Amino acid sequence: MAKLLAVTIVVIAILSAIPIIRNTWHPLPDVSAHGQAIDDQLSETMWEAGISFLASQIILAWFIWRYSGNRPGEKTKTFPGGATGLVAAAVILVGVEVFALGIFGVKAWANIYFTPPGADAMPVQVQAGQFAFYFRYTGPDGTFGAIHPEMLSEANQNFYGIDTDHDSDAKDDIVTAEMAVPVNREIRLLMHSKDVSHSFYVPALRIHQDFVPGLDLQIHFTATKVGRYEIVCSQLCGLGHYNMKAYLSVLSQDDFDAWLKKQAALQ
Amino acid sequence: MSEAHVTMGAHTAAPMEAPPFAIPSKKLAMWLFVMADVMTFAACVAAYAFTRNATPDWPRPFHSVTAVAVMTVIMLTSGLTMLIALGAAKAGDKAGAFRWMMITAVAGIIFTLLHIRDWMGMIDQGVGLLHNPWGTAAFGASFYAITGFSLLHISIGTIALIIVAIRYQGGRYNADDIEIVSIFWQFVGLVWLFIVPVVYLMNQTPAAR
Amino acid sequence: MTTAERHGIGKYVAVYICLLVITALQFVIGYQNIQGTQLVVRMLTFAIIETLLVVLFFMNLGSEKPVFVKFVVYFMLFVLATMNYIWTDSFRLLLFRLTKVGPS
Amino acid sequence: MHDTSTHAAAHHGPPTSFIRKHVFSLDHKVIGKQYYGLGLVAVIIGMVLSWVMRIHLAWTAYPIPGLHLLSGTGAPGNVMTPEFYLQVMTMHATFMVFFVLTVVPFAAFGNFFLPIHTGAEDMPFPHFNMMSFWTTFVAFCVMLLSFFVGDGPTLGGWTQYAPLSAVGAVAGPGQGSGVIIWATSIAIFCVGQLFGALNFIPNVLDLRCKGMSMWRLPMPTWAWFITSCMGLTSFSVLMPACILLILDHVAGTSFFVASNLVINDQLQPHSGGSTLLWQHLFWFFGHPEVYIAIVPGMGIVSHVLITNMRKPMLSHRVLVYSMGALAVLSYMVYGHHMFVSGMNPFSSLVFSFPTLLITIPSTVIVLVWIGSLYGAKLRINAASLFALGFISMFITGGVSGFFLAQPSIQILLHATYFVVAHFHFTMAIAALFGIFSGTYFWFPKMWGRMMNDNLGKLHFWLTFIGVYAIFMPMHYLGLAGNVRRYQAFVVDYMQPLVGVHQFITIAALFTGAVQLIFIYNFIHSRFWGEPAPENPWQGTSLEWSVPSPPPHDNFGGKHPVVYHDPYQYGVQSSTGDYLMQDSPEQVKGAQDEP
Repeated sequence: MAKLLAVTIVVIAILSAIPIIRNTWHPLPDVSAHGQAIDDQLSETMWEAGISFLASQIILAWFIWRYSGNRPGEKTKTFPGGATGLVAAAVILVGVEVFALGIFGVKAWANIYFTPPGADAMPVQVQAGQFAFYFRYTGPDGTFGAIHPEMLSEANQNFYGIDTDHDSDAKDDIVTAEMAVPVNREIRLLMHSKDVSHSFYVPALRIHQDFVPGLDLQIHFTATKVGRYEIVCSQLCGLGHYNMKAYLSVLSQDDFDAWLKKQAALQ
Repeated sequence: MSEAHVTMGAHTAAPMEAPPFAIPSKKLAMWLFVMADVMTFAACVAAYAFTRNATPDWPRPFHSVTAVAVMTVIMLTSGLTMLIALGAAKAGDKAGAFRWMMITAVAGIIFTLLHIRDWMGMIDQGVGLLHNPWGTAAFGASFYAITGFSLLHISIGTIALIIVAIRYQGGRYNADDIEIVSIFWQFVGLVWLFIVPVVYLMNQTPAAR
Repeated sequence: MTTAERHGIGKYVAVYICLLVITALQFVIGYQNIQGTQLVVRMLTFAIIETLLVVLFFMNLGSEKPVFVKFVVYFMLFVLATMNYIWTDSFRLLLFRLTKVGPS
Repeated sequence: MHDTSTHAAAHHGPPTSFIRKHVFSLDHKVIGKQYYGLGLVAVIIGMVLSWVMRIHLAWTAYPIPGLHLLSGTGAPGNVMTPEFYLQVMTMHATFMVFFVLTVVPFAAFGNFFLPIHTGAEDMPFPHFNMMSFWTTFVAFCVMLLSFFVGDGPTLGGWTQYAPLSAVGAVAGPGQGSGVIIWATSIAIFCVGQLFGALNFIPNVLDLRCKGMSMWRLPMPTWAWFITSCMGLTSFSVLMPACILLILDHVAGTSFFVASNLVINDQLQPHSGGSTLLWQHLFWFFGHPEVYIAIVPGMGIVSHVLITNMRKPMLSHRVLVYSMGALAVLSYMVYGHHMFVSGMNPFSSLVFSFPTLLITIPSTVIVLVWIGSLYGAKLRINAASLFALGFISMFITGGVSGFFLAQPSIQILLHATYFVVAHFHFTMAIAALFGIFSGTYFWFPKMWGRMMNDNLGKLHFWLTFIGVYAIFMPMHYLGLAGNVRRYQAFVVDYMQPLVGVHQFITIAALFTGAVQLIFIYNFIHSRFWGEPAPENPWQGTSLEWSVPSPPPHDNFGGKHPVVYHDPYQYGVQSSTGDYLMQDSPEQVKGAQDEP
């Protein structure tokens, strides 16, 4: 029965690895300027984790195969080198491995979080609420109107709580339910939530950031490929959580201008 | 079992290993409880300090802290009387130990009453969990949460003191039990010594220059 | 009060007086016009000195076995230290607070 | 004088009345069995809830017969509403994490075996011990109550992130009374576990019998000791956090709720708090809790493996130090749950490195286990199979930790099924395998009868293959970006993944059904099993030196004396290839680790 267990463990390990090696299920193709570093990090980690996984399972299986059962005449033996060798191996091999991963990973992280957006980055605001995203563009004046939470009302279609009657900054603001950005243009995304915690997860753009109620967080990114992608919420926000999504269209500059004009007309 | 029996045969058994900390289980358990309680208070104070640090217009409304000063002196003194009671109990002076414990308990009761009076004063000034005359609502909430938690400990400590004193008088408890209740009492006193600067003095209106 | 009872009380009285003095100092600092970090540092410094006095003498930790003292002190210091990650986000709340006026 | 004061506390006479014997018992063994029973009930509830979830995920519109019994409003026509899905998910996690993974490996086995392993008559404070169980029981009942009160249990997930949990009924069904009940129950639970820890630690330190030095304690006892130290300081942080949450909820304070929130078009009156504070306080408890679930399993598995390998571990001490290192690190890494939560991005890096560091003690533990298998004479029985399964699961769960320790990779994988796979493999399934291993191993001692080993082996095979079939594909789902806590996959790129979900559901139903074998085996063996001998597995530690089940004061009035390290296997003694800890014999090959 021990041999059967050994075989089972090896078979399971190999079966588990096949979809990874064949890349059957994979992250959506990257369309961002910063995403390559993350993907490299992921594949490096996948190699190291995969090798550790297969090696440990196979050695485990091998020892189960070899050293099970009461084998009369054979005495129990100790692993050559004892625990010291294994501890040293763990500390040196695994320690170096994971620290290398950690240190290289800093680069991918720093790319996104420790670099300021360029001065010419286009500001877009996103507001998360139960259970929809709303986006806001500044319009021609380049400024956002002030937010008045007491005026915010879904019923009155005032999704952002802006005062278009009195606030000149707010008059030309464009509020949309879909996000569109021009391709190859840096976007400065201003994120806030109107109610509970949400998350802004765009797998294709390699962006994942929670909304913190009461906080005005910023991230920045550049989309490099025209297309239509999905923004989903990954932070449990209530019963409609699964249905909280929006589309992000990456358009050429001309298409984007046309789109924005059309949205402005709808306001 | 004699030591000779233990070493029977060729093999020498390790002798009875003394408990590494060499303190009785009950006292150890009280220390462990105090450690857990430190974390509980630490979480409360962290919540308060986190909120306070993140609030730019945090009020500093306390003008007079005379009552708090009196309460602090009472608390410190009760710690000392508790130690006198403990000393007496260890020296076998049962009557003295009982008397001093009762004095400590009375100090605890006076402290509790003063604390409640302080709360009543705050409530009179309009400080509630949600409103206060000075600004951010978090002020009242964290004030009542922390002092309330401390007050709960002090009243439980006072009751424990009285119970232990009476049972000690009746012979059911001994000096060790007094020492255990003493550790708890000193701990709640210590908590108060943190609450005074953190909750009261740091919210004190500075004297005008 | 018997002599046995009096024995050893002297040390406690000395600690008691120290505690009173330190607390009095804290009250004085409370009246000074000190703001922010300075206030926190001063108040906590005195509070920590008081903690040492109370824990070592009033709670008699000082007379326990050194290994127990180490267990309690190191354990508590470590766990309390790990709680302090929280501060980075407290400042974040100040920096990124959502104001009524949207950022431009 | 000192001697009597430490030992006298544990002495009390055998109970006479039924209530004292079986209900409000002071005997640690009865309390251990009570905890085990509680865990068994909770695991059945948790498993049924997971079935309901899985069926719904795979066939969203398919009615589940009898579902309306669980909730009056949540399942019209026996089809789950979105809110009811989340409520079921929350309760599945809550029951499993608190009332199974904390209760069984730590409280149940710990209560039963820790005093016997140390050679004590009972816990130092039997009354506290009894209260520990009954407090936990009350917490369990309160949690169950939430199914029947108001509009059902909370839907906020076991992490219960504010402000969703703190603003009240306006945030959705179950967020009114459901959250209050949840937080109350967990606060009570924390008190119960505090009582437990206050018994475990003094027992290990003070009540050891003659000759039982700290290094002669068996592995599980070390694990329970380390776990108690973690529980002591982590549950006591969750308790005030829950109380503050209740205050926010009931009294309207704003510790965890920010200003100017507009929910359902209503401007909320709260001001000034932050969800980040809740997340910090919760995960400060939450990460040690993960180790509270898994470390006792490591101890149990080591114990079972050593006995069945017929040779000592490569190093007892290295294992203990590694478990200690895990405990220390557990306080320093909790931020890896919050990498993209809006926490300071510098903190993410600071948390990332200790998280990666955890790999080292975990690898050491696994390598010592595997290295110890070298040259063993491994016996295959249900207990050892589950122990080997534990190692395999722990490796699988461990390597996915490589990914989740890195903030940059969490940008892709945070809150996806990859995380679900990771924590189920490590803290859930591995811990569950530890529980099964411990049950098959200790059942004879706990209930005095042998379990059916063939049924146990069958149970192992089907479970082992089943759990891999359930949780391995979740890694792939996570890589493809499938977000967790979704009740249906309406997002375009997730729709092709529904087939994988259907596979997982079938595997889950199968694996769940397989557990009936265990339940049958358990009940049948409990009443009609073969009577167990004193030492069925030729073990060496003290629990095998007493009758099965042990008498009221464990050692029948005798005071055991210990002469050896806990695991003297592979020697030649008068009893065979092992030497009991309390055997005064000295034989060739037996040696105390220096």
